[in-house]
Amino acid sequence: MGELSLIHIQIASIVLFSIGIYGVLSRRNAVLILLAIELMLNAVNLNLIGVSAFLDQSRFLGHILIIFIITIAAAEVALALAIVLKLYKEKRNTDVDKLDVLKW
Amino acid sequence: MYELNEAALQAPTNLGIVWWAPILYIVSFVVLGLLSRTKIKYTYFVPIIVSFISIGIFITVFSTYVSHSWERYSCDTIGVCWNGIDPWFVIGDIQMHFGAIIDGLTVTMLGLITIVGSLVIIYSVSYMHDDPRKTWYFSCISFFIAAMLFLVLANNLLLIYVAWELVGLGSYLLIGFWYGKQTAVDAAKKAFITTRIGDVGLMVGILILGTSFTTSSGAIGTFHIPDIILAAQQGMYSTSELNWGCLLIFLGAMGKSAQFPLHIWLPDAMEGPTPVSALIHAATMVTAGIYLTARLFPLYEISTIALTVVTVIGLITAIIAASMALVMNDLKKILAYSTVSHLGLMIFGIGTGGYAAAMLHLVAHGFSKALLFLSAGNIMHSLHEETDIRKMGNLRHYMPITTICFLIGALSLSGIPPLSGYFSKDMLLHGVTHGKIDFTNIYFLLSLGFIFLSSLYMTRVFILVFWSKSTTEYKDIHEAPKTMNIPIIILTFFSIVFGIITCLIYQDTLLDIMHLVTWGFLDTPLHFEFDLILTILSVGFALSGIIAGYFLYQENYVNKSVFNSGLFKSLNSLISQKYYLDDAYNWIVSNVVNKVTAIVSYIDRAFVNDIGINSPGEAIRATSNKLRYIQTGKVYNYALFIVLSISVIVLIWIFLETGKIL
Amino acid sequence: MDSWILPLILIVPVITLLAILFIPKNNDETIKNITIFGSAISGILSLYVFMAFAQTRDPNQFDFSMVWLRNLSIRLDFGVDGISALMVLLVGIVYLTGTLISCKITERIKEFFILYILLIIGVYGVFISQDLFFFFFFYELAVVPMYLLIAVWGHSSEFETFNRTKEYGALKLMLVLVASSVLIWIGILSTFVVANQNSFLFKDLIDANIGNDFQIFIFPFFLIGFGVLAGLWPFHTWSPDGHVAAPTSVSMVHAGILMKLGAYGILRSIEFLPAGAQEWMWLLLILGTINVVYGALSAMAQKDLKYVIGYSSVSHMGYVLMGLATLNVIGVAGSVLQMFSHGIMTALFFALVGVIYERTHSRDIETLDGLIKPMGIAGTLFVIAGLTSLGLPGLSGFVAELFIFIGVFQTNPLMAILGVIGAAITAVYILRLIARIFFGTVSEKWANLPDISKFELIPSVILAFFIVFMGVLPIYFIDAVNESVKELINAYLSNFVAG
Amino acid sequence: MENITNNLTYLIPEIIIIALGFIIIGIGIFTRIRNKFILPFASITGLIFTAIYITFLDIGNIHILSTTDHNQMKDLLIYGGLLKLDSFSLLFKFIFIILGIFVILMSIDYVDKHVNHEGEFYGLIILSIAGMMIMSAANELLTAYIGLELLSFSLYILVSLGNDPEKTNESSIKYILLGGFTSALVLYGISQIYTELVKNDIVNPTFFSSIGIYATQYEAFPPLFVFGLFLLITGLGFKIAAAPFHTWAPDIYEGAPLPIAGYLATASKLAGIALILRIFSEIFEGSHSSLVIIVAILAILTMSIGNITAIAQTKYRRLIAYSGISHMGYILVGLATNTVDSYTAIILHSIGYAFSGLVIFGVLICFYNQTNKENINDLSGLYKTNSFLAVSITIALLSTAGLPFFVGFISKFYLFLAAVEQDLLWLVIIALINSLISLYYYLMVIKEMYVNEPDDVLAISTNNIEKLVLITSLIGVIGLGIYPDIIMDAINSASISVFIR
Amino acid sequence: MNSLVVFYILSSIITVSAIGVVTSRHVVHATFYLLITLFGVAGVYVILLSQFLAIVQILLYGGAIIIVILFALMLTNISDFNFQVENKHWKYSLVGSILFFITGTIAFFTTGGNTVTGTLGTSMKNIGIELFSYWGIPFEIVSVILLVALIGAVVVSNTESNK
Repeated sequence: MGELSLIHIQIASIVLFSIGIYGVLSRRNAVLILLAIELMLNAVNLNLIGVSAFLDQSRFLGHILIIFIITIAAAEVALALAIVLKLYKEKRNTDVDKLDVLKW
Repeated sequence: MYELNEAALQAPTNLGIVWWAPILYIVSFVVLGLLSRTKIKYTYFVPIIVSFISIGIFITVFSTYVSHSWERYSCDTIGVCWNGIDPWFVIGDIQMHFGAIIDGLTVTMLGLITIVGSLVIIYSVSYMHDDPRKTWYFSCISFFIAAMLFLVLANNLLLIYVAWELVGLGSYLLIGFWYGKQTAVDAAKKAFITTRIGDVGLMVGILILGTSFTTSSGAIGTFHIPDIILAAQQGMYSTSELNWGCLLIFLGAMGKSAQFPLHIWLPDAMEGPTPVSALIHAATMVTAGIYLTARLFPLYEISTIALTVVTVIGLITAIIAASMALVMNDLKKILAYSTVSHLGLMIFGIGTGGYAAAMLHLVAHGFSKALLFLSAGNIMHSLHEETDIRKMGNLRHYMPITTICFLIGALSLSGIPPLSGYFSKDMLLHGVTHGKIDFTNIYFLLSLGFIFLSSLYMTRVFILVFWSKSTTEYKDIHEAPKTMNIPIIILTFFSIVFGIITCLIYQDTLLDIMHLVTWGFLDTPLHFEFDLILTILSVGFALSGIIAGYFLYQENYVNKSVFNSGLFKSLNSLISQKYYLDDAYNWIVSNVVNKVTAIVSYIDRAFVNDIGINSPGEAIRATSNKLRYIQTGKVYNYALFIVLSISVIVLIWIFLETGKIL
Repeated sequence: MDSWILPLILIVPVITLLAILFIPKNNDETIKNITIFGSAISGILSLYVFMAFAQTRDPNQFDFSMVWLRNLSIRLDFGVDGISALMVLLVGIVYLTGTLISCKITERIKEFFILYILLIIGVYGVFISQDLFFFFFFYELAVVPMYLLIAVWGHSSEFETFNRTKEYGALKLMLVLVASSVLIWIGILSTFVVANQNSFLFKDLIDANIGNDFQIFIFPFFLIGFGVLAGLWPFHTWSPDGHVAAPTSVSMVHAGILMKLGAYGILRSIEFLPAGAQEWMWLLLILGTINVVYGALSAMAQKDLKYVIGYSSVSHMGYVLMGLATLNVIGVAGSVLQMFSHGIMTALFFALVGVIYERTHSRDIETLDGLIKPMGIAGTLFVIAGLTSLGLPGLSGFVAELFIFIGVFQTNPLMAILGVIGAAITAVYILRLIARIFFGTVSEKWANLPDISKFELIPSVILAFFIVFMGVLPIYFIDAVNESVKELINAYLSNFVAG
Repeated sequence: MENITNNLTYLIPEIIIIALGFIIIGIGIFTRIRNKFILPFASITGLIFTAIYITFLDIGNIHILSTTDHNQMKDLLIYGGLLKLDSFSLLFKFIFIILGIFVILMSIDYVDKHVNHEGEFYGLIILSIAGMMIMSAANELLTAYIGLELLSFSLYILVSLGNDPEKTNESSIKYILLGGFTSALVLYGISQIYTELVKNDIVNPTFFSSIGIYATQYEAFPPLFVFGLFLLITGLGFKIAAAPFHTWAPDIYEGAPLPIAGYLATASKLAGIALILRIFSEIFEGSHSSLVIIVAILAILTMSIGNITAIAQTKYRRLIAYSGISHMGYILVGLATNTVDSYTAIILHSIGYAFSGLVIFGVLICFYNQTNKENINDLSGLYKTNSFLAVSITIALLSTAGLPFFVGFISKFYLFLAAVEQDLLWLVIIALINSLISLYYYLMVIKEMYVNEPDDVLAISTNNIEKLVLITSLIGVIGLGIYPDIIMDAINSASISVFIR
Repeated sequence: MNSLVVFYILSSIITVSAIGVVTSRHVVHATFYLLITLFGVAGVYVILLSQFLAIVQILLYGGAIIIVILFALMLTNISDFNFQVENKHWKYSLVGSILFFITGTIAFFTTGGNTVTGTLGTSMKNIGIELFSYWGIPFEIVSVILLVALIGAVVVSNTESNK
């Protein structure tokens, strides 16, 4: 059984990212799409921490990036949820499938 | 190479006045044209004065010319080429001058045009007296004569073409003068278009002759007639060039001179005022083709094929037209067909080389036919534009002068000595026979037949109009006024004495004028030689025609039913249907030309426009209507779109970078 | 030293345009007067340019040059030689006459004149600019206003056989012309790159001695691109529809000048792409001949008076193209003269068609007849125009066509013969037309129409004057053109002497 | 190891703007002002002040109109190179502020009618300007990303301030979801690039310049870098609405408040372009033919989809959205060319495009404020109802169609000439055909306005502010078309400073 | 015990719970699955010797974000979210995500240099210094962003759109 190496982390992150993408693509509930986006961001963080830990031990830039990303993710979630709630207040549901007035 | 001949340049300078004749006519055209919408009377004095001046000019030129003995018999120089005026234009290598050739040919034509022109103008004064637009009429006449004078003066093929077209325009305006009459309009259109078809040939012929060799000065070709003739005689044209050039130019001549099969416009052209018919369709315009052929005769001499074609066409025209003249019932149409057939005879004469005779006949015929037309004008004037000869008859009691003049004209055309027609016709026969008569010569026989026919139909006309019992009642019929008779009498005088003067009294002077235009090396008769047998033959045929006509139409010796049976019937119908030529042309126009144009415009709409231009636009719009639906409006579809395109493009890119995916 | 005459030629219309722009909408009279005044000044300027050139024949006397865009070293460079001087004169004449003719327009005359003058600025610019970029700039500028001019002020034509709305005509004209200019874009861009002179000036491009292979590759782009504007077959169908839909004065400018831009463009591109020209001129010759015959035949089949004229101008532009294709002095000079002659002639045609339509509100040949009785002057002028178009000597058309025939005959006799036949066909349909609508018995419907009015008579007479003047004294025009064409052709030939 | 406070002076414009933004928001929230003019004019005065400050800003021979010979062309890296001050960034900051001013001016009436958060509206516009300024000055991926997020966040909120509940909700949801999704992708891409760079022991692995260094090291990019790079391109393409990432644009334009749609179409696209120019000028270090091909593919997709789809549109907002997409295609053509000339052309073209976009949206806003109509055929007879609007939008449309007398012609000419100089003739031909297609639908709009009759002849009025905005930007469109040389100094120095460095 | 084993365990947890997030019918379930995923990721941080980030992850994500989400869900009537019919487009989504996965994996495997071992974390102090000195400007801007988001949340949530 070998050592833990970067490729493992990368694989884990791409798996997580793809699952997140699947969520974004397949979910119809706006909130759940947000969750899926959070998954993707986590995949990004996973990748970054891996790289930072294995390769960039001098400047550990990955850590910095992760912190920024988490912050922005939080802000984004807050804003998005506000918008979703507004939507909910007016339409009593958050099904993006019903949002197709604007098309063609 | 060759140089432009020197004799051309050392011309007597006072010949310059010759230009004043056309220029004055132009002036008269412009003045009357500007006045044409005003109510001024007596505008016709302008052209009358101009015409007198031009006759004076003719006489001056004539005497100057005759007094220059140094050109007599000089077969190497080509008359007097007079380049007076600045070049009309110079472009590239082409120079075009207002230059004139003044030689026997020109002088002859000048005489004919000025004299007949002035007579016709005088005649028209009273003939058109009641017409409100007579100022415009005289304006057109002046324009026509001016153009005609330019045509005969020109020393340059392009200038000839210019004048040629302008002459056509003049005839167009004059034929269509009564534009209210649909028939007149159509006739004018027909005349212009038919001659225009000939002009295609003329233009191309000119191009061929003008551009197919390089002069010593490096210029590509020349349009200067003497140079062209010299070039031809020095063999600078290939045979095919020369043949094509001559033939195509002759096509133009056929159009103008109403040669078969382009003769159809001439009879219709009788819709114009009768003086116009006399001027244009007897004396001047229709002779333009003959003039041109004569002018370029040296070329035809060299190109034997062209000469043969000319001969044959002339003969066919002569015979066919004569036969048609025999069965027509419209006075002017008969005269028209007789004109056509005589033009054919002239062409035939040129073809057989005896074109001095042809020119002689041209003049003689010009006088006589103008005479006949004007007399016909008298008749119509007094019969209120009635032209059907079956409705006439017995006019000799009412209009004696006209009768006599008409008789003389008819006899002259039938070739009865000592009228001028006789001399010219005998000279033509000389040309055909070359002095020795053999009855195996088909040309000779046919020309004798022609003589018979022409005297026959002339007799028919004369008898039916003047002699036989009149079937209708005439009201207030009277002899024409003096102003109309005087020109006729003058013309009668000319057609009596012209032959005698030229061929007997002054023939050394005058026929040598004709002579001067022959640089020909054929042994064609240039003098009128009295040949007993020939005279007996021609006069005999003419007289037999007259006698036959007398018995046929006056005594009704043979009853008409013969003509309505068997061979005669079909022949009769064939001829009286003008050999179905008009029908054929109409068929072509309606079934070929119109169809073709319809097809072309259909192609233009359906294929070039709708398929070629519209369909791409339609295709793009259709694509757009499909493509807009990728915008489904669903978020997850957009995301899917993004993800898929990312994966695909990234894979492509990886492949581009590394050359492999895995 | 710069001469300000040519910039002035552009500035005067601009000033006129601005003046109109700031006049309130409602007082049409002032607008009309100002426009007429401005166009008169432009006309005089153009006449001056042409005559001054005809006196001295010095191609550099009017040069003007200034930097416009440093990065691409684009210069605003003006100058005229004999050819463009003649074209400038043409523009001046048609501009003035068109303005006079359009004085009868009642609705939105202000906007009409603004767009019309914009169009005029464009065509002036094309003819005086010595710089490929500005040549193209003004070329496109001339195309822009056409759409509105036609779509707003035009007439739709409903016939039983086919319907063409003015919007369709305008749209097709605009799109086809811009499509053709796509080809010119390509040509200009790649020529500039290959010439590598870092300059768009014609003379620099000529000095560049562009490689033969490239010339042969790129010349068709210019040929077709400009040819479309010249009504080259089979890209001509925009032109009759456009002519028919357009209002009178726009048809005059359009057929009279705009189609000339194309031929002029081809002429200019011959200068710097001699090898390409030599390689491809056979194509132009054949297409031009097709234009002549095909256009004449289609004109013969038309029922709409304006369509007849439209197709006849397609046919006549065919002569221009044939003349260009000869690449010898006489042919090219002939085609330049034909540009001028046809411009004047067709302007007169459209002016008179406008007059007739004005009176009768019908362009159907079948319904019009005997019009010369009520409208004598208009009829006479129309007959003059018709005779010009069938190439009657003594009128402007003849000399041009004669030269073209001579020129073409030296290069390809067959095409020359077809061209002559085309002239004969022209005679047929023109005479048919005249006989049909002017002669014969007048139906009482038209019996008492008013004859041509002052604002229509003056321009028509001006045009007719130039027709007759050029027909009777062609030498005045020929001398002006002859030398420039000679220089052009000698420059062209020298390319092959050199190698 | 430096301190934030030193060389803070270089950030004065940004600081002013951010402060201004919050002040405006504060005023809007805490005071109930009923006069519709106070807030916008307050913001505009602030912005104008900043603009003037930037114009006369001269840091060590760096200012907007610095000379074009790039020997003395300097740029200034501050904060360890996170931000870069050069004439490029200055020029773009200036442009952003100007656009912001115009948009604010245009939206006064709209806000008065349809929006009940004036303070937030104007304040967020100003804050988004700050974000764009940071984007144009950023010299490093993270900073650029942050600036981009600031811009996006403001826009998310602005978009959701529309008046039509149905459309506004939908568009704001779509925008924020897709935006978040894309930003996740971008971050993933950044992380991959970071991976690759640190693998090669490049210091400052997120700097643009380090990307350049990396690019020079490789003849062929390693797949992972390609992966990351394209994810980055995805984000940028999403910002400028380049196909295949354009799908959001028409919907959002239709749902967003009209001035914000205009803002999206002009300013935020220009910000994206600025960032793209910065990054691509580095990536193109060394010869990368495949990169050219990829960009060309994107360009072709963008142009064709934009133009062809636009033909079938019936709502003018969507039409303008698609035409904007197609214009991004032309800009990508210039990007594939990648020479100084092409960069100059891109900047010129985007400025011209922004000006004509301002005109178009200005007119549409006037129209919409008074009619509440959204279809193209509602514009029918606009010439009769208000000729000034009709003429203005006509000029703008013709300029975007690339017809002469207007800036669109010369900029397009320049763009394509630069492309042909790099043997991209085939690409240029496609672009030309596209611009031909585009002419078709512009003409359709023009036809509606001039030829057809108005449905109801109520005259549409324009107040002086709108006139001012329209005329000023028309002067921009026409003036630059007649004599573009006047701004060539600025553009040249900008393009040189970004391209040659 | 080998960190690889731990990683395998953690990553399996992450994967399973992530799948749970994207598939579970019930919103609240999905939220809790997300929480599990976050903890898994935090675990990975830990074995990569960056405990600080793990803490941040748990606090911010596990604390803030999840709470916000749940709070939002509580504001709404959950029942509106639950009966969501199964989406018909999951196949396409699967294709899309798998394609992306393949692309990424190809990128990872065909690019060398990713088998390095031996990790080294860093201390909270260094991070702090870096963050507040070098990355100060972005940090400030992020604060602006947060403020904007806050304002935006307020504005959006108390807007009744049409005036």
